[in-house]
Amino acid sequence: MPIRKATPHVNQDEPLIFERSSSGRHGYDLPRLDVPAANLEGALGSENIRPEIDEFPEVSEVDVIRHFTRLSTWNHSIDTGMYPLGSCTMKYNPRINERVARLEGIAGTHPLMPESMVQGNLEILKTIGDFLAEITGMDAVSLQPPAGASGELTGVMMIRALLFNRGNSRKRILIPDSAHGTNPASAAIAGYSVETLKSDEHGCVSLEALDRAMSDEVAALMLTNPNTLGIFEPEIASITELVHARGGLVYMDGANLNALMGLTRPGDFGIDVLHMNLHKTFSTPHGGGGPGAGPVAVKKVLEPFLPLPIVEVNSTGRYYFNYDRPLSIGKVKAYYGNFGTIVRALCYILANGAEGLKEASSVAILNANYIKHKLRGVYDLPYDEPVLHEVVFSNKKQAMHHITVMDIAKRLMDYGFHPPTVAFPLIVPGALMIEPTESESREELDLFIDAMKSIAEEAENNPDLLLHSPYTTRVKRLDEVQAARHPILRWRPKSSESI
Amino acid sequence: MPIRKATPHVNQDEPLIFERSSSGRHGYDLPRLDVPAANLEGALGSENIRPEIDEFPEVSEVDVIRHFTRLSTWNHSIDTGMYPLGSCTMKYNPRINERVARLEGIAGTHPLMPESMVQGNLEILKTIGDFLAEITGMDAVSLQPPAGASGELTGVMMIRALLFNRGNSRKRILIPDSAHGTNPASAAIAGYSVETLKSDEHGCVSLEALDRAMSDEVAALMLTNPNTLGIFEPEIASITELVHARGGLVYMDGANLNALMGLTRPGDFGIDVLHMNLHKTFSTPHGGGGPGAGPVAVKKVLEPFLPLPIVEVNSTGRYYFNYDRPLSIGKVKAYYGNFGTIVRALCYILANGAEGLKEASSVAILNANYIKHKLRGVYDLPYDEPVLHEVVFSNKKQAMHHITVMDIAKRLMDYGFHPPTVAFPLIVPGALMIEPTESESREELDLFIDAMKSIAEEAENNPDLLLHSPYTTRVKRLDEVQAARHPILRWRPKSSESI
Amino acid sequence: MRYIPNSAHDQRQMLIEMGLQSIEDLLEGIPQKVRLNRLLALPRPLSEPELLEMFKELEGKNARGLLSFLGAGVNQHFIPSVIESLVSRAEFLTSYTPYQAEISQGTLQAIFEFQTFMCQLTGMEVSNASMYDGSTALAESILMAARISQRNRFLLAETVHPEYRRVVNTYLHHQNLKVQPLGYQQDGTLDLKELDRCLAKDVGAVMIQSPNFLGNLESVEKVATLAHERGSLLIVNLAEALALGIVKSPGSAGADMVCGEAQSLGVPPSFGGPHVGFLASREKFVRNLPGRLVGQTVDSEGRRGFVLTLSTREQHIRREKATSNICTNQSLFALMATIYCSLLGKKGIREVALQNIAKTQYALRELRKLARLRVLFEGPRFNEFVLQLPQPLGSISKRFSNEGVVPGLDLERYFPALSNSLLVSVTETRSKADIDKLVQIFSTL
Amino acid sequence: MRYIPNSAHDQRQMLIEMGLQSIEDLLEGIPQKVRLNRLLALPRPLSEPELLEMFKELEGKNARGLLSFLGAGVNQHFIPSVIESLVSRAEFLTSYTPYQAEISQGTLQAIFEFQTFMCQLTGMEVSNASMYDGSTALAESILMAARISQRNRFLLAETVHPEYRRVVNTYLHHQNLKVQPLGYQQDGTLDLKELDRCLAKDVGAVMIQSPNFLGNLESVEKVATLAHERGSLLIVNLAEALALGIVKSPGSAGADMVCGEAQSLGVPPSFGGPHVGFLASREKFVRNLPGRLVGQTVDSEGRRGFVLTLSTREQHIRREKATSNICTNQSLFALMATIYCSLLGKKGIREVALQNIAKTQYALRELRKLARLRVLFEGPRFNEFVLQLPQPLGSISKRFSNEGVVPGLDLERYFPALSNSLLVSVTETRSKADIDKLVQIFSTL
Ligand SMILES: Cc1ncc(COP(=O)(O)O)c(C=O)c1O
Ligand SMILES: Cc1ncc(COP(=O)(O)O)c(C=O)c1O
Repeated sequence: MPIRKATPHVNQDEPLIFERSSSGRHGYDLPRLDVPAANLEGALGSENIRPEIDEFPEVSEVDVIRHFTRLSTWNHSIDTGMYPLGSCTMKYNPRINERVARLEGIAGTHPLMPESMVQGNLEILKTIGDFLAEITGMDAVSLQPPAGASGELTGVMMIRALLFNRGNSRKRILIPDSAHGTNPASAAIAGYSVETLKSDEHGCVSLEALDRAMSDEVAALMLTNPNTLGIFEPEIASITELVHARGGLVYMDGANLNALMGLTRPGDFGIDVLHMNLHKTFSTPHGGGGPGAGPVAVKKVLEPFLPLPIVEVNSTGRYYFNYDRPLSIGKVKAYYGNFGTIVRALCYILANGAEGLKEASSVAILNANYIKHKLRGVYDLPYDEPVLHEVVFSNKKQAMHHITVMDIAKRLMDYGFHPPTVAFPLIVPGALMIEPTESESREELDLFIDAMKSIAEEAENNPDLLLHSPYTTRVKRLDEVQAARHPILRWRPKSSESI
Repeated sequence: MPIRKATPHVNQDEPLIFERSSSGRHGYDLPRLDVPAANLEGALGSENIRPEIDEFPEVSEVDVIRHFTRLSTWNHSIDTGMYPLGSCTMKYNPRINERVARLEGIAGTHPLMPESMVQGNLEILKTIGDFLAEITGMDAVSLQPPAGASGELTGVMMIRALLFNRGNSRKRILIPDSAHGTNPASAAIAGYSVETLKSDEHGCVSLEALDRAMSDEVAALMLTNPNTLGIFEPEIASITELVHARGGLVYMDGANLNALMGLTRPGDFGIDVLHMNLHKTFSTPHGGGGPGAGPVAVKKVLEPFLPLPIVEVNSTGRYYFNYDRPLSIGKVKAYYGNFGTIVRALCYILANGAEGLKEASSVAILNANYIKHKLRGVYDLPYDEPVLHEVVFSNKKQAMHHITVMDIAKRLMDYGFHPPTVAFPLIVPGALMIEPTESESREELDLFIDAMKSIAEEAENNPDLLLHSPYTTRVKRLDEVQAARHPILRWRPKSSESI
Repeated sequence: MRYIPNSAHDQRQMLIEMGLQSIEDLLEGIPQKVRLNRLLALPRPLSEPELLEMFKELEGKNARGLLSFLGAGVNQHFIPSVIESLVSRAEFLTSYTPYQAEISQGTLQAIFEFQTFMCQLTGMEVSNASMYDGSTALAESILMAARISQRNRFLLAETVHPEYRRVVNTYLHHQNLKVQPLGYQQDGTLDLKELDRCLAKDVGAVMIQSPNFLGNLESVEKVATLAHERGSLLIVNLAEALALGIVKSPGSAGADMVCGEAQSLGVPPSFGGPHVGFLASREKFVRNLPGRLVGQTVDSEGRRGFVLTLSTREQHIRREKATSNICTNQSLFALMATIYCSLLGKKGIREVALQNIAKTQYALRELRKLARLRVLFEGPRFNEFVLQLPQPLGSISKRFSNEGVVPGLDLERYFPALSNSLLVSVTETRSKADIDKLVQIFSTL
Repeated sequence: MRYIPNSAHDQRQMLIEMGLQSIEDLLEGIPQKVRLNRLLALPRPLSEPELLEMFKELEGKNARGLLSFLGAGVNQHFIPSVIESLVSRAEFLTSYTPYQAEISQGTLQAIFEFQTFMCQLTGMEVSNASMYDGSTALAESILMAARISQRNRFLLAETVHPEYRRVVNTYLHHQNLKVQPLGYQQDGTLDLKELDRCLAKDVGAVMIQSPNFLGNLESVEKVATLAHERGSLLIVNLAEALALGIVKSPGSAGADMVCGEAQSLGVPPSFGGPHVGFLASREKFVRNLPGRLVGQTVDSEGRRGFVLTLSTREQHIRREKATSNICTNQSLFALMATIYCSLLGKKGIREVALQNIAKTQYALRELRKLARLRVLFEGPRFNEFVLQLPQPLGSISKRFSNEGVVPGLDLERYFPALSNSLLVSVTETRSKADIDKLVQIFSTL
């Protein structure tokens, strides 16, 4: 099949900003100093003064604009095309979110202003907290964690604090083998050892395995629902019941909440604590790797342990921060969370309302299943179960022609697509994890499906073609091995090239 | 030489927005109607109601963002690289200009608000008017003309009004053959017949020819200085003297003002009226073909004829519009001009101050002469005179290999550059008119020079290569002849393809 | 200067390569006697924070937070956020006129889409790539009609926006073309009898605006019929393009050319500009159209692409014989209108129009309840109307400004006969509460 | 919903192709008994104009137009306009973590530049691609030090930002790592005697902040010498990265790791986040660094390119053995800092630092003239200081808020011992007039 989605086009080269430097250029002016220049030695002490930072660049405003504009054109992005990274929920980031988050009276506020001067901000925090509690069916929310992994850490710490408070000190956390790497990493930082729970042949938590593993050494089960295969845990009610019956708690990684909004609520199927990724489900932009926001929602029993402070409102309608919470785990980030991101997410929820959120999840599910339907038979489906918002194929058929998932991923670039998540979840050898989200139109999905089919054909008939792809990107396949073997992690002036 | 500036990169295809339409999609919601829906027939009369506009697209917000974002990536722009279109002054457009022009209390103001409510806007108009008068050495300014051509028309109309007012009705305007096409076109709309003045062998106005042509039928001489070859008219003082002595006026096309700021002033060399292009000299963005702003500056004698209204300030510091000007030519545009563009230009002048403007012109001149110096001998210099901010080569050497300026232009695209202006001025067969502006760095100029040299080599050694260029753009050379022969000027639904 | 990459050091290097001492050496072309031997008298250069502060101060000198019912051709409509975000893309913002098609396809395709939208809205067959604004679009349409008709008298309804009429008069004054005004009848629309009387054989075109300046819809079909009977063209102008979301297109009502102002389609008021004019016509007139045109074509491999076309109409080729002198137009703002139309789409453009009507009708209903006010010129209308007060407006303006309300435009400025009258615009951006507030103030006068 | 391209019509078509009746058919995986059988209790969907109005209303509930001397780790500095404009480029804003290098070179190269800038500023050899903020960067640096040193006691100066200390305590509490606070001496810097006493063999690292929370520069070199003598690492944190424009780099003063908050470099306060943390260290520790790293490499044709590298440190490979759980970080805000450093450049970064010092010294000079005020902790400082008042702050806060002035941070909140004391930040954004106003209010108390 011909490539119908992309055509190469001339694109500007650009060196490092440091390589653009030329003596005497400058890009910014300050207002004239309107007070006497300081006696520097007096103010700092001569031993504390550094010389000019020689390696800092000297460039003009024009150079800076050109430099970063050119760099930007080397990126694929949601605004340029489909970005079906599984587990990442690369949905459209509405422009109105950006606009309200930049309102000067919001973006310009200092976190340590007297509460009376930031009532609007406090109302924002309280409002979205309440909304997230309703969406998840939980009782209370902390907005402090700045990303999903931080939310996990916060949640697990709260579990630990609760259990300690109850006088028991269980030592382990159960985590399915399909989980995201942040789950075990967060559990470990929270002081737990991790026990991996093998998924059953359907890719789900096995009640039996859980039953066996669920000792009184186990503090919690940490699961993802729908799991990383996109499958809603069919036994979720029995799972949470069992864990609770044995004195454990259930943590849910809410990264996949985009499958559930308005359809089912974690709080209603026995979850004690979960985090959300506002930068996934709630449309805040990823920014090439953050910032995010990972609010944590809990049941009543965990509420006393939420990070400090929480926002409350008194009977006169006045909002305030409550720091008087002796059981709190403390703070997981300075101040109150990634406020700017939270504002965007609130704007998204308000734009959607209950109907919109339900539609978002429904169409996300439809889109994923449409892809599944169309690519069934073309790519191997290692777990052929009903899926919700994402679907995981494997390269099993293509592997016979010595084609790796990486080859498929790279070739997709020539077709104008960002590749799916590859090599995750770990329980699928050669995983191709596809999450289209509700933001893709039928036409874009069809183009993607065609591209995937075409690549499958190429894998069979012309596997060499794939091995050397991509062909149309401005750099060809990059050598990751060399990067790791001989790490060059920063620029150095020519004279002193080393690390 | 290898291409060192650009590399092709994968780029998204995109149909027309109409071809993206799918039934039931929508991209915008209005607030709920909070008053009763109107009785449409009653309000409009049934004969005035149209059916739904069937051919309007139905697309979502995502579709719109993707559509126009993709389209944008097909454009070359100042922010991506050098844009050396002669006569166009494609300089850097500072971001702070955009920011101040968007301040809600400025961009949101209605032109018919009571003057007391828009004192800030009036101050802006008065301030920039005064600055432009100082920069040009003139006595008064109208900011109303929305572009250069409109400024020309305004200026010529004022000349005509003055002469009529004096009781004489001269019928002709003299325009050098090197002038921009808008000059004769504007003169014609203002009711004048145009007499072309042949340039001398140096590309300049010939005093003798002028002397011969300058009869009492001639209302004005309309010249460009520096002219379109980048040459400052060496006899400018004698030229303006001669015209004045014969009862005519001198109009100056100020499109090339970027060569003069702080170095010399039209008002000081005898110009009676000129327009400026704020979208050239004063850094306001071109926007793919406008908006611009073409203020007109005049000497005292023409002041009574300026368009209505002008801004004045009374003794208490109150700004007001003066409409009480019986000799005015009237209005050339509704309201006061392209105010948003004017705000940006004011911001630019304030950022630069006298020093900055002078530096801008000086470096623009340096950059142009650097190119001239480096490409001398590589391309033919039809008029080898001292030039200021731009230089005009020709393809004379390359024409021997049957290479047109169009071939050179197209090939430059592969090298990552926007081509210079080609085929203008008309007095140079195969003109390549290069205006780098002060916004280009030495490095960018060197890359351009290398590219031009490389193309000259290709023209000699491999002319075929040029004939089929560009190779790296997403569409190859486009058929302009077919476009004009069978004009398709709008999209039509498949069923009704015609014009 | 921070906007100039080449530092003093770079400049020296370049001069050395050129064998020169200083930039002065390059200025020899400027005769000494006309050189400026002082610095320009301008304020000292300002840094960015200073600029921002200064413009915020200027902004502060304008009144803020007003509730305004001003329309009169600069219309207050919702502007979707995506517009700002998309037109800020450097590739649109900082590119020139798309002379070099292969690296300007983004702008070219967008203009082609603009042309299409304008045709769809107006019911015309071809549209240009934009004019400066609604006023110059009207003036140019008359010059175009003069070329087509080879006649030199033109009838211009007095109900056309007075600023536009002034611009027309300026343009035509110097062309030896005569513009004759046509009055309006009691219902605020063109006096058809007067039209009938004036429509002689030498009339090149009749120009009306609909909705007209007083808010009323003209009887376009009737005017068309009359004009065509006498071999005259009909030009319909719009100062409120959004009306076309619901009002019968001028094309289908018989207009030969439709021009106007598309500011309503996503462009902020900005104190009167930049806005975006348009000029559309029947296909047969295309070679007389002024301004840029984008056409579809193919590349050497047969792929669709777009180019500037039919440029023999334009000044850079035809010079004084061109259809117009227009060169730089309002491309970026045409793009704003294009994005607006795309986003609103088939349903949205109609719905927003309907909301304008509903709000206006609601305001009318409430205002009519006030005995001392009179709504002039009853008849079909979109979102504007004229309100007559018993007392001079000067006497009540204080009351309104105290409340932060601008109730409309004092018409006396443009129509001396219409004293004590306000032109009131009620768009979809006015809430019921806004309208009620206006009514409430009127009720207590 | 306007954000969802597939309309009901499209959805139907897709379902038909899949042989299904409705989306319900796809939900069978969710057991009926846990299905939500009502709509979520949320406000009705809002249109864009309504959203804008609502957030402007919320904005209106915050105080506006204040003159503030708050710093305390969230610093008010000029933010060049180009930053906003460049980070709004969709290709930066709406892309994911650059896992697929060939179509993410923009982000990758920018992060490589960020890493370089952080090394240059701190005097370190490697830096990661960003941390959440200054507080978690500090906590992570201690976990890193624990891995390197295999020790479990850590000394944390009390003059480190109290919010950071709280975060450190939270992180370390669950790790069986002990954090011991170190007091400060009369000059507001770390009590070196106490440090000497506490620095036993089991101390993995000493953590200080410089400039510290009270505004004073710590004696980094002395602390480094002491720490190194005992085989302990020195971690220096910064809550005011701009100080590094003029203050000796911690690296050159002997720090082993430098972490902190780069909000000062072009990032707005935004009520405390998103900001951008950084963590840099000596090269030999690189395999213990948490977070993402970008490295330089070549493509199959030998061209330079950038990739995420050394990812065996990270959780997606090493899971519970990873150096950290961090995944999504603060990439876009690291880009803001990168643009800031690029634009300010060699001269600018120094000049802005010098202006901070000049403004602060001016304020100090003027305030010292007021007999009733006392400047605590005299010594080398950058742009903050502590002012002690004779009366409780509560009694005067009204006076300041009436004038729209926030004079600084009431330290009692964090340092109960420092009653009646304000932490005052005077940056380059404060004009002489601003400072004079502050002084004037103090003088009339
Ligand atoms: C399933 C899952 N859990 C957790 C995370 C971690 O979230 P974050 O990157 O926001 O820390 C991710 C995101 O990558 C994820 O996909
Ligand atoms: C020399 C010259 N004169 C006049 C003009 C016309 O200016 P504008 O395009 O602003 O109408 C131009 C611009 O193209 C020009 O280069």
